[in-house]
Amino acid sequence: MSFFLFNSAIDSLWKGKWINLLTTLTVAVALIIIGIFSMLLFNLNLALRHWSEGFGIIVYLKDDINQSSIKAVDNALTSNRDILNVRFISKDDALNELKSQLGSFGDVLSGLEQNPLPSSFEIKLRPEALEPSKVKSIALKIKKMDGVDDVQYGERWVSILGSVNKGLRALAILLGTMIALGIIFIIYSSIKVLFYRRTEEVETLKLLGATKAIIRGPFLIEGGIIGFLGGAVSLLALRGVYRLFSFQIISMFPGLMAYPVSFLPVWSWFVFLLSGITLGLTGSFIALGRIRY
Amino acid sequence: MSFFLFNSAIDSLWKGKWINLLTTLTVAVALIIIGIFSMLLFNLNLALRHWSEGFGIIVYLKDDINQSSIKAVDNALTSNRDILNVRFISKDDALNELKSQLGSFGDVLSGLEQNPLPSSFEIKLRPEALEPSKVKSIALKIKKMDGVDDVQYGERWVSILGSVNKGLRALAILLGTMIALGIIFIIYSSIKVLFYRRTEEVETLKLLGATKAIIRGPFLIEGGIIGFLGGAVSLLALRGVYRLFSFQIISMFPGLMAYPVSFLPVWSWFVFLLSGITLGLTGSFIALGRIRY
Amino acid sequence: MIQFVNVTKSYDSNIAIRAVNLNIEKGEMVFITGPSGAGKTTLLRLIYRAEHPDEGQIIVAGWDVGKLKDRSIPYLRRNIGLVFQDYRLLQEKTVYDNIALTLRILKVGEGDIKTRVSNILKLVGIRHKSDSLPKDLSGGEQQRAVIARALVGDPTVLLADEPTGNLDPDTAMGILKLFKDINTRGTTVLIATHNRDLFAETGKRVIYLRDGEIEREALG
Amino acid sequence: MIQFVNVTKSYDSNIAIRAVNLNIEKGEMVFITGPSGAGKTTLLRLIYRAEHPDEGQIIVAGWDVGKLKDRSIPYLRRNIGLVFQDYRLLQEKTVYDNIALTLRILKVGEGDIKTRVSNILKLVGIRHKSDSLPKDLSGGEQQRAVIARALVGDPTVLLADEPTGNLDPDTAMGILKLFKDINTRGTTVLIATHNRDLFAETGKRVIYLRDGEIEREALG
Ligand SMILES: Nc1ncnc2c1ncn2[C@@H]1O[C@H](COP(=O)(O)OP(=O)(O)OP(=O)(O)O)[C@@H](O)[C@H]1O
Ligand SMILES: Nc1ncnc2c1ncn2[C@@H]1O[C@H](COP(=O)(O)OP(=O)(O)OP(=O)(O)O)[C@@H](O)[C@H]1O
Ligand SMILES: [Mg+2]
Ligand SMILES: [Mg+2]
Repeated sequence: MSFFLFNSAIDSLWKGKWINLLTTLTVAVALIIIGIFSMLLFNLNLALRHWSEGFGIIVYLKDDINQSSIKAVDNALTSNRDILNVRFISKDDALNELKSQLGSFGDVLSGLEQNPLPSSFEIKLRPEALEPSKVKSIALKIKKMDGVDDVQYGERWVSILGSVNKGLRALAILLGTMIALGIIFIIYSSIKVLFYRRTEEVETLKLLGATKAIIRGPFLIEGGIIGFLGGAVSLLALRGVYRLFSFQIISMFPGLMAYPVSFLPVWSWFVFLLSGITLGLTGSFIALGRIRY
Repeated sequence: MSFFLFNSAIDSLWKGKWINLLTTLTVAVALIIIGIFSMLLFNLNLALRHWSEGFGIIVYLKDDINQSSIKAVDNALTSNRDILNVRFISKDDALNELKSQLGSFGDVLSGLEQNPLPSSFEIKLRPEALEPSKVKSIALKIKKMDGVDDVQYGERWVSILGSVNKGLRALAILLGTMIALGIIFIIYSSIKVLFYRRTEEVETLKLLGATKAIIRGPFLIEGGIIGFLGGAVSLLALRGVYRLFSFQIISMFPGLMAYPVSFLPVWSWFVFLLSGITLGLTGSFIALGRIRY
Repeated sequence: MIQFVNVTKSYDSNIAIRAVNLNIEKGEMVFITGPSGAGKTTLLRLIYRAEHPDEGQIIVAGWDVGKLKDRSIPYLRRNIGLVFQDYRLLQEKTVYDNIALTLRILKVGEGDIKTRVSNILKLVGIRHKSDSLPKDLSGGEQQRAVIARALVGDPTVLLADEPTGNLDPDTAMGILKLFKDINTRGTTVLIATHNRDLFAETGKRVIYLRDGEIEREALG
Repeated sequence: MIQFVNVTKSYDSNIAIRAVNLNIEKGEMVFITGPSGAGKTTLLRLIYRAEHPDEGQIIVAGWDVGKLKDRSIPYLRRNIGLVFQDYRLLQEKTVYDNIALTLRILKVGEGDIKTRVSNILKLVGIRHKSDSLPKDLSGGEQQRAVIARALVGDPTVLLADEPTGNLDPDTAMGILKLFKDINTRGTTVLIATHNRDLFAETGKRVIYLRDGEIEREALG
């Protein structure tokens, strides 16, 4: 019996092969757009993480601090779970750094009888902690430690980072919703094509004593297959797009991306196929509507 | 006669009002995606221009340069069409600037018997000229001028800017093509719905002596109206999206955007409506195919 | 087998069936005739629950049709072979598949289907059209395909609406013989027709409808 | 008016019309009859260029139908009123609009259309169904709507394919009278039918087709 249902689904798929090919491609295109969008977000996220590794907090120590206090601050910083990495910069290191930063004009500092620069710690935070409010609270906590004079960090940089992250999320929601709506419409209207072509058939099947399951079966199978094929085609196409563009992207952003662009993770492939099938089934189901005798 | 064609188009629009509403909305959604995308590109472009205004080239002058040579360099720079703005920084200005940059440690410079810093010009380029290769050639040309010691500019910054621009363009082409393909598919398959619903009608019209123009007329009118409505709906929706999000976006990117986000320019509204109509007509035309008796 | 008790059915403006009482026994063969628009098709549609009666009770093969649940309707219809006035052949399926459909819905095996369909096609005389699509058949050939589809499932009740409208007299008489044969084997047969030649001299019951009412009954 | 010279038409496997010669004068009324599948519908379809002849020449109202350009076909058909065996009513339009369609294609004004459509509806006896959709009509009412559509344009030639298959004898005779009237007013009428009662005692030409060939001719 289910063989008959499957058979008539295949039969009907083949009979309307052009319109079905079209539907499959439409679904694929929609999923490709979502895929490219996901790939962008995924890679931007990777890139943000990469960039954020350059972000540091400087903890200036008091001039009169003693060795044991330095040790205490060091311990406190190292044991903080949000801090990835702690580097101590002595007064001499600081002066040398300033000199090298001034380049050929650094010689002006050679005449100094006393080093005016303080010793400091340079801290790198874990990427997860790189949120404006979080960074602020960490900095405040450190500032209150014994022997700490001042804490400096790129407030602007953190706020940009936060904004970009927030912006991406808003964009993701906005565009994602739009595209999802688009896909639902596409599937719905595509299955409506199938359905309009076959209202007569459905009416006749009812009169011949077919149950609702027998009537719906082939449509659902057909929708599921179209959705699955759409998902598969979109994956292949995305893979192709990735191949074509990944090297170009690397060469386009030489400064920004020192590492190769990533394709979507493997688990998301299954998400693609499954959402193709689900969308196909859902679309068919909605398009079929309520069957009444 | 054309009244009859128009009439039967309206009639058929009304009879299939749900599927037509759906088609209209689908077209609108597709155009909305394009619209949001254009808005993003448009505003990113504005933002890039804004940011790029901060980019400058520093022209260090030789220590032994005389007043007339300075004048000559100034004239040469001012008359360059790629240069927007020229500012002279004397040796004293430079030292003061360095002092203020060093902040509380600036006092170390007070002990100097001689100013080791050179005088310089700070140049702002026109946004159009902010292309890595262009900037490089301008810098080289300036460096060869009499009295010029060295030219410095943020090579990294320029290359990032160039990359972002290139990247956006690539993204625009890629996503734009995908979405355009998607729209064509949507319209085609939507009009196919109309067409499948009416193959019988078309066949009968042929047998009753209707010319091709009479047969095609209502479909084309219908497609055009659907396309137009789709365009109009998408414009309204975009306007709504813009209203909803523009303030939020400003508050999200406080550092990046000191000016309000722009809606699409007026001429592009007509592009939206016209492309809606054109897509509708084209889709109908393709879906109708060749009419044979 | 089929019982109408005071059945009325009206469409918005006009009454198609007016307080009809009818009793058809198991194994009977009955003709319904009357002018165009008298309500013949409506009467048949009420039997297989394509229409719901406004008033009265309809019993078919033990089912109270008026009170039938939606999900039971298919099982009622599986007992009824239908010849539609407007054919209702699936345009995208071959004659063979159109007829096999009835059996596939009844979950008959494919091997069995093959023999039964080809037998019935031979019986109605369009075996050579087995692989044609309906649009490539003449009007009369389509009509015979519909009759084959109605008979192939060995229904308990056969309802035929104008089954010979597109057939020449000779073929029509052949079809009538077919109906008589299947009736002899126990199937209850109900035929709506204008064709007086069809029921003349059969000796079967003929019901004359006019304006939705049973005008008179007679033997053909 | 209609002339067939050695016309043959075959579908992939079988020959539907075999070397037919035929000459129908302007103002004649002719019946075509023969068993199901004899080629009656095919013969009519050749006249209005729904089929293209494989061989031979067909002249209709001065047009060489076999050599007609695609874009001239509509103008040929505007001279021909068609009653289709399968009706071909537009399901989404009312009876009125279905019939008005013929006139709208001919660019007749709406006021004129109104009187002409309501006259013809009265003539075929379904004026009260003017605003109904085809699916709400009985079989015979649909058939009369198709006849009305074919007549409303005052065609030079009327082709009717089984125009009374769904009509009771009385209504059928009414329609026949209509055809005779329009024939008297100069229209050439060609009717394909199985219904012997229709042409019996008319005294008109009857052409007997069998297996695509003209078997014989006689007067009804
Ligand atoms: N769905 C419907 N909606 C409205 N009126 C209908 C509908 N179906 C049938 N009718 C009307 O009910 C009456 C009876 O119709 P029915 O089809 O039963 O007649 P019939 O006896 O089968 O006629 P025929 O011999 O012409 O087929 C007719 O006047 C018809 O117009
Ligand atoms: N489109 C087609 N493709 C293939 N064969 C066809 C096609 N149309 C008709 N035929 C065949 O041609 C033959 C003549 O068909 P036609 O419809 O002309 O017969 P008819 O005389 O009108 O019969 P009826 O009285 O049953 O309507 C039949 O055998 C039919 O199956
Ligand atoms: Mg009827
Ligand atoms: Mg025929």
